[in-house]
Amino acid sequence: MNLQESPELQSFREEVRAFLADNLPPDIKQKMEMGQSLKKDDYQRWMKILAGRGWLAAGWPEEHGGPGWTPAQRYIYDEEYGRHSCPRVLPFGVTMVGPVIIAFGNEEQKAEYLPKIANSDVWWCQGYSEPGAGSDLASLKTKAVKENGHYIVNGQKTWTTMAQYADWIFCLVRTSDEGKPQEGISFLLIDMKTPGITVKPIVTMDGGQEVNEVFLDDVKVPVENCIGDENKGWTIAKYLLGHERTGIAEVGKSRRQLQRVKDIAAAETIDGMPLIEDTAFRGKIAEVEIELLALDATILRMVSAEGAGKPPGPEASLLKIKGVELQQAITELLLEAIGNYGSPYIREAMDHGWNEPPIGPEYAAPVAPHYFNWRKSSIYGGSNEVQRSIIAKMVLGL
Amino acid sequence: MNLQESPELQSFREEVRAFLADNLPPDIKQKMEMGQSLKKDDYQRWMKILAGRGWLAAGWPEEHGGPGWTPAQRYIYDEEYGRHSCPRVLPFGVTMVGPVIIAFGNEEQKAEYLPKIANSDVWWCQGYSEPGAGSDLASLKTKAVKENGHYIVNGQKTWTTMAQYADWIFCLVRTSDEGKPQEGISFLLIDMKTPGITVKPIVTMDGGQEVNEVFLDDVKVPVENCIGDENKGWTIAKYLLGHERTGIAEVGKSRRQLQRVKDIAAAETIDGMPLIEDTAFRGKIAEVEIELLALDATILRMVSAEGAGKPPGPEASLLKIKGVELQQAITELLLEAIGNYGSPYIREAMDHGWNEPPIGPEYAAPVAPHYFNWRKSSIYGGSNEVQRSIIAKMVLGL
Amino acid sequence: MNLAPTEEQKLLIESVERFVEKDYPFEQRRELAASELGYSADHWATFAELGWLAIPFPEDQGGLGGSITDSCLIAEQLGRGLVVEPYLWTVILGGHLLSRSGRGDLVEQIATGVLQTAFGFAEPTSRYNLASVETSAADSGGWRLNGHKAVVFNAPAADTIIVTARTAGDPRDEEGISLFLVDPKDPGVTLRDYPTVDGLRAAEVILEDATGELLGDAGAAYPLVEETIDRGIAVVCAEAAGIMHTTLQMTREYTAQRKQFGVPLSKFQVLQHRMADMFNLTEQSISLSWVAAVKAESEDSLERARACSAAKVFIGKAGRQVGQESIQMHGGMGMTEEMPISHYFKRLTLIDTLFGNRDHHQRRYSDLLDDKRFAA
Amino acid sequence: MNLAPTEEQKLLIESVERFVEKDYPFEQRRELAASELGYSADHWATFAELGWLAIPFPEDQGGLGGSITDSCLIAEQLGRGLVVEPYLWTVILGGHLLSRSGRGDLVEQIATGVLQTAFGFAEPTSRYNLASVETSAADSGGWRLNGHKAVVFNAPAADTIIVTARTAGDPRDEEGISLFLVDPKDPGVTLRDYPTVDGLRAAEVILEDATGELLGDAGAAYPLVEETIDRGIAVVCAEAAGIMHTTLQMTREYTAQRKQFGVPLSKFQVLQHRMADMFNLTEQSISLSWVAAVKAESEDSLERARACSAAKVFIGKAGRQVGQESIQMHGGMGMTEEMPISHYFKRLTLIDTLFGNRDHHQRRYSDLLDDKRFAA
Repeated sequence: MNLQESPELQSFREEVRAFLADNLPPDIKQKMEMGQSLKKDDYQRWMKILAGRGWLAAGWPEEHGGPGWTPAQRYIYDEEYGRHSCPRVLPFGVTMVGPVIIAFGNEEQKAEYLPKIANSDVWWCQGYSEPGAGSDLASLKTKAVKENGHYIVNGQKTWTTMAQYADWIFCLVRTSDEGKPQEGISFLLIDMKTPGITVKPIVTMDGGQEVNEVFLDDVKVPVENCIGDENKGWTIAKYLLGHERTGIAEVGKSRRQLQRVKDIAAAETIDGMPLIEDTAFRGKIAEVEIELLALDATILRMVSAEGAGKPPGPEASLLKIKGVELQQAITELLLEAIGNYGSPYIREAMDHGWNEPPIGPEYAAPVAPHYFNWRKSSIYGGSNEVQRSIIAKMVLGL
Repeated sequence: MNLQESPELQSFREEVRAFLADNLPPDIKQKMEMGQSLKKDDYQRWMKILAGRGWLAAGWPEEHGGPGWTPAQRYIYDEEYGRHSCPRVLPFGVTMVGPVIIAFGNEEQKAEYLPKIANSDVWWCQGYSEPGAGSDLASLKTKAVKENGHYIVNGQKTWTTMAQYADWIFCLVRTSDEGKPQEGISFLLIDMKTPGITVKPIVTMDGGQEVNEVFLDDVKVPVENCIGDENKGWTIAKYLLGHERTGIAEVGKSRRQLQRVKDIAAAETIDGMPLIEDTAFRGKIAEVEIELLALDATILRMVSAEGAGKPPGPEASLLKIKGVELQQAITELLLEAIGNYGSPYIREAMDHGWNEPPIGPEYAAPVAPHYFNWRKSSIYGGSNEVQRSIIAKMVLGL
Repeated sequence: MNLAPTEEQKLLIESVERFVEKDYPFEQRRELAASELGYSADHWATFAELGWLAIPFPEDQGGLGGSITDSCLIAEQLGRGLVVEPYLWTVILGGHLLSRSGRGDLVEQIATGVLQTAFGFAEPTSRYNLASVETSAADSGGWRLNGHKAVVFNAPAADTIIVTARTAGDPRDEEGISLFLVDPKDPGVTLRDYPTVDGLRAAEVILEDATGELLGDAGAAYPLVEETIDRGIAVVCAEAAGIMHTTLQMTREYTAQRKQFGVPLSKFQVLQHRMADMFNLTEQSISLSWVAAVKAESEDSLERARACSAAKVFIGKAGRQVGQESIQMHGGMGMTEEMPISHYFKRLTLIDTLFGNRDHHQRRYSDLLDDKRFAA
Repeated sequence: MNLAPTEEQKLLIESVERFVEKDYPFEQRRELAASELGYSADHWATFAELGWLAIPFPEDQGGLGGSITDSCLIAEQLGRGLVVEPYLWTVILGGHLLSRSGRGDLVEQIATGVLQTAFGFAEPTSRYNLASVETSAADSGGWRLNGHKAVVFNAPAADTIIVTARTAGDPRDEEGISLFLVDPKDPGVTLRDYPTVDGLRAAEVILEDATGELLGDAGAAYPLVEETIDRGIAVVCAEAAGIMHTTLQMTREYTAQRKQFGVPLSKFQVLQHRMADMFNLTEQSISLSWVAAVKAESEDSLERARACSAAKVFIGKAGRQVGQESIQMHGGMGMTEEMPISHYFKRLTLIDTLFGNRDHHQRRYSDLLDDKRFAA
């Protein structure tokens, strides 16, 4: 048991650090540091840069266009990535549909889709949730009927993040009504340009328009676009829930955000002294920071076990729960730190290039909306309630 | 809406205060203040004093030997009672079996039992719980079979507080196996001197021996000792759960205990200054105190509604949950306050008249055992889980 | 000693309740919050007609001689409907400052609904310290004010803005603080208006040699400022209690109709127990806000401060938990702008930062622990 | 970089695990805790034979040249069995002080199991401040000590007691603190023995002109004291992690077999989610205790302090919740002396107060926030 990095890992860390520092475009970096909204182009530019270095599909094996890193390398990469103000790599292609195609796709599908994901040529989105389904994924109603080499898909998906930008969507659809609800589900890839697809934005409480409803009205999908066997989509859905879990906690990002809390608390004053010198507020920072250390230690323990050949199991639900709880706790600390200036709301102030002087300190504008927006993190991707039930049943055997 | 006491209530408060201050025997007062164990005789002496003043059965109507107070008087009495270091009035006679006999007993039973309770002539204990039953009271197995004007009772009761001192026990017993489990239960009064009763102490984790197992082996109980109709005991059990709820939170006692925290924190030092001047510890005291104010305000609101003719409903479960949570929080603050001296454990040090000098400060000895012992309060009398379910079902209609 | 509304207060509660239920559907709230003015002038006139604006003022100032408790009961009901009309800013803060400063003429205008006011008590670096006043006022044949008042609610609609300014003393001295009326149309006054995240309106008020009209005695305003903010705290706590009430109601209803795994969400034991906790917090918040209401007009300023700070701490914490839980139980739907619950959540969140957050008031409260008169 | 036991460490873990499972049934623990000595001399001899007592010491002092991490892994397994043998006091505290002070002669006796030690670092009013030393030592042709060392664990069984005493400086100065060996049989040493609430043994040690043998340099002991206590913290955190592991295990098993309303308790969703929280806390405690173990022997004292304080804070909180929940879910049965769970709960509770509680270490940790080298 040791925490020393080998010389190889140390130089790997240096390499990652240098690349990220040298290649993140300054305008994107500034947006990230100010908490401003990113546009489609920002994501695309950055993902292309990573793809150019071969690091976009960070978790993939070499044969499919990934770097083929060990778990320890991956851990270090995630840590450094989180430390820099890089936009998140959108997960829909790289960590969702990509690994599914690797695991369940046939050779043609692999050849067709994987390079475009690893190169960031195609923008994917996810068609899982439906109105009225929520955490009960198996109750989905979108129907796909086979007709002359095509599926005709009808139904509605919701909470589809960034569907307005997407070229393709991967969907769970119902191909059979027989047996248990889990049994008649298939996994389809659908080109967003296909006639019959309509995207309608959902405005969230922070004023954002990142999520959408996607309506599918007699959408024709070639049967070759089915991944895995027909009616076996549930296996894929479960696989996806279990994949890439150690990165899910986003400890690196939380560390960076906590540093932001410290910076802001150093700038804010309370009774004439910096807020960060206030015992109560310092105590809260320490509390979150210690919990972050505990979470990070747990990830490192899982990574070490993974390196020894033990893949992460349902214990990884812990990472989702705690990761999200800490992210949310940090958004609360930010809101607390800025005091009265949590109130003003000028939507445009969150955009880069807004020309008016800020209301209050420059860092204040995105804080409250971000707090509101981030409540979603304990709801989506398997709510914290679902994760607790997974631990209870799969780990504790209750 | 006002918080001013009328002159009548003010003088009532004075009267209560003066009586309690003048009549509490100094040796009992000292034990209470030092957190030492009370003996049977301590309880008896004090309850006789209260009975002599007519205040023992504080919640009873005048016709049965109570003072016949209004809800507001009762609230003030409870508050003053809690403020003084008086032993608790054991609830088994006065707040449990007494009100049951008032509500469900026949005239003979009332004449026989009530005066002896109001005068503290008889020591009662409660025979509800059974091994393996816990919060699921209706699953009780103790059997009573009718034979020649008697019930023959066989079974086992557990968690019976102070059964070793008791003259009588009131029991829920099964008189029929037909219908739902709730339907065949009866409420019996049993003389503890009846042959066939054995009491065996249960040692609790704090080293205390207050609770017992009570074995009933062919115990003969006259049929006249059944309260209410045979097989209708469940109604009585439910009545008892709902009775006398506003007193259940024991806010007065918590206030006194919190004052003890302050006194100890004033005596303890941290880095050369009194612990009570430490920001973190002060903050914790303030937090509990504010929650106590919120609970007290809620009681006052219920008392006011009761005064206007609206009896407390299942909302009173709130008082049990919060009352207990705050009592437990205070036992934790006490343990925190005494620092290293939470560790020593000399059982006799908790007894009055122990002649050796204390280990560490005099107030330290009972603190950790009390913390351990008080974990029971969220388990018994309807666990906090049961109370939450009551609120969910009966109040929120979920 | 009676912590229950009187018969008169019950009638008042019913009248507000009726207004909210019949005349204030959520869609209207949404429209008003997005409108140019930010609230409804018609509703304001109705409030005046019904006497709600006159209630807490003495009769000789055109008021009804009611109590702050009455105002709190109104606010609790307004909170249930998430009403945006500026009752707190104009009647409770502005009205009280004017009333105590002998400006019956203006109070009467508030009571009749023709005057809107705002109170600038905060500054960019003051955080929650009311004595942290750097805005200065100098008398050179008429007072001239210079400074920056931060996040002044209702300033965009106000006919007159009341501000604190320092006429003597050092930045955080309680002594030397004065109150002034400034005219938003004065050339020395610049307003930067903006909406707030919880659907209200506020402005940064920049004073550059602005003309000020002294209110009360120079340098001696601090006790009145503190008293006024304490009354504001009682009222906003009542509003929060009302919001929590509706929030719980909505969560009950939503979970009862929404099925998951074939069962209504409300049948899941985990959610039941968490809703029971929400109930406990909501009920205690109502109770404590009533105590704060009664004590907000106590002549004993320590008793007043204690009760108001205690309520603000409790309601700050309770509001956080009740709000967050309500969103979590609404799932994705709770995240949408479309569902009323998200707006209740936002207001509840921001109330904690108004007039000082939980930490601030827990410190204020625990500083009072030393006082001899203090006993839990 | 590998946060997993090495192959060698796995063997060590297995050997302790085997001992606990086969040779340490709970009934025996109960008897040992109640026995005159308070632990088993036979078991202690076994520990020596298996090399557990020699592990953390250098080979030239009769040790095995292992690491504190090895000791922590032993302690984690001992915690699972709630073992009362004085491993922490004699090997981790006493042993380290002696080893670092060049007393290889005594270290060898510890390693072979023939010497028991105790460390008196606290005083009646020192609370958790290790520099708060009022016991004084004066050199008048041999050191004489006067003072009161509080709650000295294992003192009743110790052959020699190590104490801190002040040879210079003011009460809370870090400078001027020295270490001394005192003989419990010295006429100037009075022990008042007692059991502790968590089944161990301790004593108040009163020094009245007691003869002391100086350990290391006079007045310069503080850094070694702090280092030793940090190592103690790592070990007791590992013990606590082991206790939590068993506590969760017992709760799982109890709730699975105990029925209520016709259903096993473990099927109630509320309890399932709360057990999931217990699992999360337990796993993170294990992880963080491993990090503390590795860093406890860091040469960077700041890194060491940070990791040990962080672990102590986290484990103090986690232990509180896991312990309280386990009792609650055991219901009445959990309250009894008869059930092992209550003993696990008591030890877990008291571990928080050992070497400084959560508040103390959260403050120590946050004081380190200022340091430039610090980054989360």
